[in-house]
Amino acid sequence: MLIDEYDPLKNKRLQILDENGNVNSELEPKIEKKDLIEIYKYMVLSRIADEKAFALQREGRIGTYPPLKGHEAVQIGSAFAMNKNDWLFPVYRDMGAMLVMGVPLDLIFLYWMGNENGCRFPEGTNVFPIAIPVGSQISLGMGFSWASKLKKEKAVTLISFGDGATSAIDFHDGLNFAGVFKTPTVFLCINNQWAISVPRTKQSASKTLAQKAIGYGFNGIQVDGNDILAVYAVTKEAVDRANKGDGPTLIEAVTYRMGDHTTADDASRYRSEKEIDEWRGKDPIARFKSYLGSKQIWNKNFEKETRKEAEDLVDEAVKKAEAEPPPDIEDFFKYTYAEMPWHIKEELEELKESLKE
Amino acid sequence: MLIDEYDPLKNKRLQILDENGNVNSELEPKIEKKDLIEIYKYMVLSRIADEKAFALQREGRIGTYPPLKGHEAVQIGSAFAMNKNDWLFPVYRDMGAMLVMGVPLDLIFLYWMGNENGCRFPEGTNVFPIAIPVGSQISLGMGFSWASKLKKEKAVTLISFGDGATSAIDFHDGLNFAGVFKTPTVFLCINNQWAISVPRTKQSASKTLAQKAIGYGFNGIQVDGNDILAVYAVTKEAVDRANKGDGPTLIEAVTYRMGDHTTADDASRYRSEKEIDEWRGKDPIARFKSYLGSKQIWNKNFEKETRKEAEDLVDEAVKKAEAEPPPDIEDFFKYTYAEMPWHIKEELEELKESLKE
Amino acid sequence: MAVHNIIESVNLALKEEMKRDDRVIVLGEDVGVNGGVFRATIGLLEEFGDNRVIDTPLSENGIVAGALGMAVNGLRPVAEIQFMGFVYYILNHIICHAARLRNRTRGRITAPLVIRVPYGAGIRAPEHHSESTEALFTQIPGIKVVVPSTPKDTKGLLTSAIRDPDTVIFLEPKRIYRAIKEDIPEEEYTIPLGKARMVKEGKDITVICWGAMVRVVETVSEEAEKENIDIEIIDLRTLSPLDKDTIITSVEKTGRALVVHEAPKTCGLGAEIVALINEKALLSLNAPVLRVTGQDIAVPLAKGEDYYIPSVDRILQGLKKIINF
Amino acid sequence: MAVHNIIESVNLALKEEMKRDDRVIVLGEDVGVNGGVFRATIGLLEEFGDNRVIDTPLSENGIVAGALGMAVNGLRPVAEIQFMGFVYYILNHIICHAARLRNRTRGRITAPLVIRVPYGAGIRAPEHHSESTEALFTQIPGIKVVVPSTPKDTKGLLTSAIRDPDTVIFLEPKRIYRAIKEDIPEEEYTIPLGKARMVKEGKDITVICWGAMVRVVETVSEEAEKENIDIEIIDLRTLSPLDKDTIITSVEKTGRALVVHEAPKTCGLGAEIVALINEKALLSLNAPVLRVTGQDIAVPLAKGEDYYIPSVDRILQGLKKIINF
Ligand SMILES: Cc1ncc(C[n+]2csc(CCOP(=O)(O)OP(=O)(O)O)c2C)c(N)n1
Ligand SMILES: Cc1ncc(C[n+]2csc(CCOP(=O)(O)OP(=O)(O)O)c2C)c(N)n1
Ligand SMILES: [Mg+2]
Ligand SMILES: [Mg+2]
Repeated sequence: MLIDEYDPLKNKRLQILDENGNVNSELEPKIEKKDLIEIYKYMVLSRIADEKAFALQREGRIGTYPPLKGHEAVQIGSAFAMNKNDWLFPVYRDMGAMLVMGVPLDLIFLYWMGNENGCRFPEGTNVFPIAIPVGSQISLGMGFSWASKLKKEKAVTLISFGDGATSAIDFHDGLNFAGVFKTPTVFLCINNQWAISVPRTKQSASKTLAQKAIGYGFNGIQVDGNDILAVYAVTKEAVDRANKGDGPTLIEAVTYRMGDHTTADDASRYRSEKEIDEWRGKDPIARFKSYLGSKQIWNKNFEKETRKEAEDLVDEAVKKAEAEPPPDIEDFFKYTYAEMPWHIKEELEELKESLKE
Repeated sequence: MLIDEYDPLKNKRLQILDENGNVNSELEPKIEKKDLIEIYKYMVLSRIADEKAFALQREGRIGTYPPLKGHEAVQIGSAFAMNKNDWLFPVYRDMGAMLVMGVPLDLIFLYWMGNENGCRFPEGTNVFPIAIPVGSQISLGMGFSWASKLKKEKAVTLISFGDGATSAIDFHDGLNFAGVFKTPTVFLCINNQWAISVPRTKQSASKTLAQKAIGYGFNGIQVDGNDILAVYAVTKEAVDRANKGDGPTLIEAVTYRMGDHTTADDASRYRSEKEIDEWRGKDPIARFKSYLGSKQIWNKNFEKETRKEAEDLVDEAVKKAEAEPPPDIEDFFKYTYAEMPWHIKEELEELKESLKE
Repeated sequence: MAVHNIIESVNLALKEEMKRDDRVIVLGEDVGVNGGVFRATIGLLEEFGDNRVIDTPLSENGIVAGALGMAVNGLRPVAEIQFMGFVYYILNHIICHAARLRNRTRGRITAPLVIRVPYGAGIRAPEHHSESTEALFTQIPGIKVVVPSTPKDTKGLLTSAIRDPDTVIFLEPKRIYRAIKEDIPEEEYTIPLGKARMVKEGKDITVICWGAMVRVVETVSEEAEKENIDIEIIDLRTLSPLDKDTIITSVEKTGRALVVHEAPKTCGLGAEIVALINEKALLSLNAPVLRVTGQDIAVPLAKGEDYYIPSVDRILQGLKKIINF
Repeated sequence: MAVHNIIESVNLALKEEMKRDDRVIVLGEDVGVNGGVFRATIGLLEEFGDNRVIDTPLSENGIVAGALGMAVNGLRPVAEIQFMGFVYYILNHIICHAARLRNRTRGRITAPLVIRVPYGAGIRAPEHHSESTEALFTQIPGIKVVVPSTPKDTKGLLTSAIRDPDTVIFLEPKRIYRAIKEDIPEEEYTIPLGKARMVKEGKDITVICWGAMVRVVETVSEEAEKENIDIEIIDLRTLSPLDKDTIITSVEKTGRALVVHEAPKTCGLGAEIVALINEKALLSLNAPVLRVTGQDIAVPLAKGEDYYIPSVDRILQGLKKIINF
């Protein structure tokens, strides 16, 4: 069992596919070819959609947006390891994972364009809406998974969050309650080294974030977050354990935020080009690509087709999102309560009246 | 160094004076005879004052009161290990520690009688007022000690709290910030097995509470909280480390709440007589008494005198507290702001008018 | 029918709803083995087991986040916060999520959740055990705030709260938990949220109050009668959303109004009620609408508590100011 | 004199106070190396070092608890909370401790602490970045709440806040951080807390507002003038405690009043202002005091924001309702 063996206190970090494309074949997860292809497609789609979102923001076509570049392995790898009934409580930067879980890309764009309709995922999509207050999804997701257990449903909740979020009060509550009630939860900490301008080392004096699990009575494991095989394998194991009733796991995926914190940020104010360059060499997509190459799956043509397909999907999604009419004014009012109370009705009327004039 | 050696993950718990009065002479702290006597006096005083408070509550002479019985070693031992400039951020049950730190007993009674004047400690008393929201003193005390560091003052802050408080959000913030900023703080968790009716095991799945420190990047140590020599030795070491700039320590003192949670509680609803009996055999005062016996300090006469002295102090304090006139009405109003704003003045006038009629 | 007090009515409502609907879960500090520090949940653990009556770790933020996650996942949690003074820990999840999930997801995800909180002064408790900070909640769009004042209302309102599709903060006037006994129906019943109770009709002045203040105002009414002042008493029952119609109709009739609450005056719910009356019924007013409330200070400890809680004398004084305006 | 906008004025006040008093410490998320997400603290780290300008872990509860502990220990911390939507995390320490330490210890321990929070909508930000929940704070006895609306006021009010012996919540109208430039004195100066600013005298109606709404009301005033309505504009500056005298004197003169704020209407500060006017100046009123405010809904995302923020049209509509009453 990876999770028992890779003790963060012993400085162990799980890696299966290294920076140079070497595979630890003992640990190599068995993934069917069609899934390997799917995974790669999602990685490429995520990156292209991400670049598009960034570009759209610069053109004033969407609002503030948090780029995911660098997170492709951790997002796609973890989401792929989940089962049909499982739920994702994502962090705002999680577009890739959300896509794998079935959130339509046009809705994601719509949301970042500032339209609440982008947050009404289709029925059957097991994804919680993005929670902006950092870390607040951790305790909420814990409660959600607790309910699965109480209802005796076989469903795991995967909650993702950043290194900064480990300082949040909801991290403490989420993990403490999960430990006590042995909830079927996977806590996925995406340690991308930065919380806006605050480096990981100033977020906590803990040597690893994985070891924080020790204070809550369950296992933590550190994994190379740019190695999609490792992320996939460890998430799968954590999901299986949760499903078997063995309780929660904390996974710390060590990765890097290649872009600015959001489109409103300028990371050059607080970190060096050198650091970014170093991480460029660990690119998760390039690494997986070389793995697919060694499996005779990847070739130039495959790449071209994959990119083309992704670009088309992205263009289509942008078109769809931009074609969406502005929300109906009543929509801002009518979902506050199940039934609209008198005072909100009055306020809506007052607004309508003012717009008439 | 005790704190490095007694690794809670290795199931180590520091004990120097065992249940049968045997001393581990290698670890025995050097305490002067006059201090040994002082310590014993405070232990006895605490217990007698505690019994008195309980009795007064039953007679309706004070309000809800949280008995400290069983906590004498951890309270007196830790407070005795502190230096003149150090500050205590106490938990509500900390009467013993507060007495050692110089809070007059009559003020403590006055406070529990429901008079805010009992919370105005004399100038120079390095004790923060009792914080009722469980755990909130932890992050506050962290901030206080952080300031000591920023001001380059040699002063340590000792913060005490219960096992239940480790679940509080302020525990997380207090310890995380302390780790990051290497504040001169001693976190003293008084694990008395219960948080009202919730047993320690349901508070956290963590095997020990001491090991929670690992997630914050500093040391935690478990100590027998009924062994005053161990509590004293480990607190002293933690205080010294903090003073030297080595940062915070988490001490988990394992003890037992012998009485009800408060005078409003009935512990027989949720715990067994058998459990209480077991702990009766580990009584911290009896144990220290036998130690003093072995040192030729304790004898029957000494006991009689000590008790008499304590009883007199308690009687005097009760008299003084009960002789205190009721607070001036204006006192409830005038400390809200540095200067009383118009609306509070109006409200005070309105009240006075209504009392005239 | 059987005679019960308020705390027993809480217990009865919980028991009935748990029997009726196995999605209903009770959680909080000491709610299980101990039956709650006020015994509101006594007997529930024995009857429903520890999968439905859950003692939690000591964190109000965790309790409410956990309950909210459960609600999102199809359960109907009823969380207990031990005292109003510890309710500030839950504001983040209430404001940021419970109150907004329905809107955020345009109706897809909802938060049918009840949070029970004993509130108010008058029992000589330690600091932070006596607060009435309901206006922190009444200003949050998307949640409801309910306060019963009698055993019968308690059972009916709590039942409605548990069945309500929105998050409900259910504030219990702990000072009168055991002070009033009343015959209440054995069978289940609901009392609609959003509707005030006309406690007593009268013609001279409308007094609007809730919770433990209702009884005090009833005493005031008796006193006032001696001086030929005929009070109409409205017990709001639901503080958010307000029952505008009952308030305005009454004030239009009496032409005078007084609000009585335990919370500090400034920005308390009383202010909203005065503003509402001013907006909807200014021309009916013969005098300013006044407020007799707790003062803008920390609730004093035991020795000062009685200065803080609106007393019969202070309320009478307020009444007379209005009448003699 | 030099021309500065509001965000620069914040920076200037911090810099001056840090120079003047080495007990003044700045802390918060990203306030150091990054100079704050709005650049309010830019240059401070370089000038004062990392013992006085401190990047903290990501926890608002921790930041405020830490700052409060520092204040108790003799420092003068100025904490930054990045957005008003993350301010609910700090309520517990503000309500339970900052607001009460002086009273709890009968004057022995105090909490001279400033918490800066950018607030309000209008910059097309994500959810939780646009809130105006000042009434959560104005209802807490023991703290002060201050909102500037011009660069000059910003510097003077922030300086006063830092020197104030009580805890001050300093809310910054981020929508106009860079919208107004003004000549402001190079030297230090203070503007007293608790005193409103008379923006414009007028005879027909008093409009009470603060923060980013002041500019909108100024535009309304110009529009209204065209229809011969002469508005008196009061910028509150301090929301708690209120400047009763300025408000009441003005309403006694004009006989009409309107409150404009961005927060939701119900239980917003507007309610308290209406209640105050009703209590102190009822007989002067020729019409109800109305409120034009954000609605009782979550602040919409970018596409709906403009429906939420009181617009010139909505304010004019409110004005006319009062004038034509
Ligand atoms: C409670 C809260 N405080 C502050 C913010 C502003 N903020 C947004 S993201 C962020 C940093 C988060 O860092 P991390 O958790 O590491 O996630 P990352 O952005 O690196 O993916 C901050 C401070 C927020 N959204 N919520
Ligand atoms: C935030 C908060 N929640 C609930 C309470 C009610 N309460 C008072 S003491 C207590 C249990 C505390 O247990 P622990 O921390 O172990 O300390 P002990 O009483 O055992 O000394 C509870 C739940 C409180 N005071 N504060
Ligand atoms: Mg990060
Ligand atoms: Mg305990």
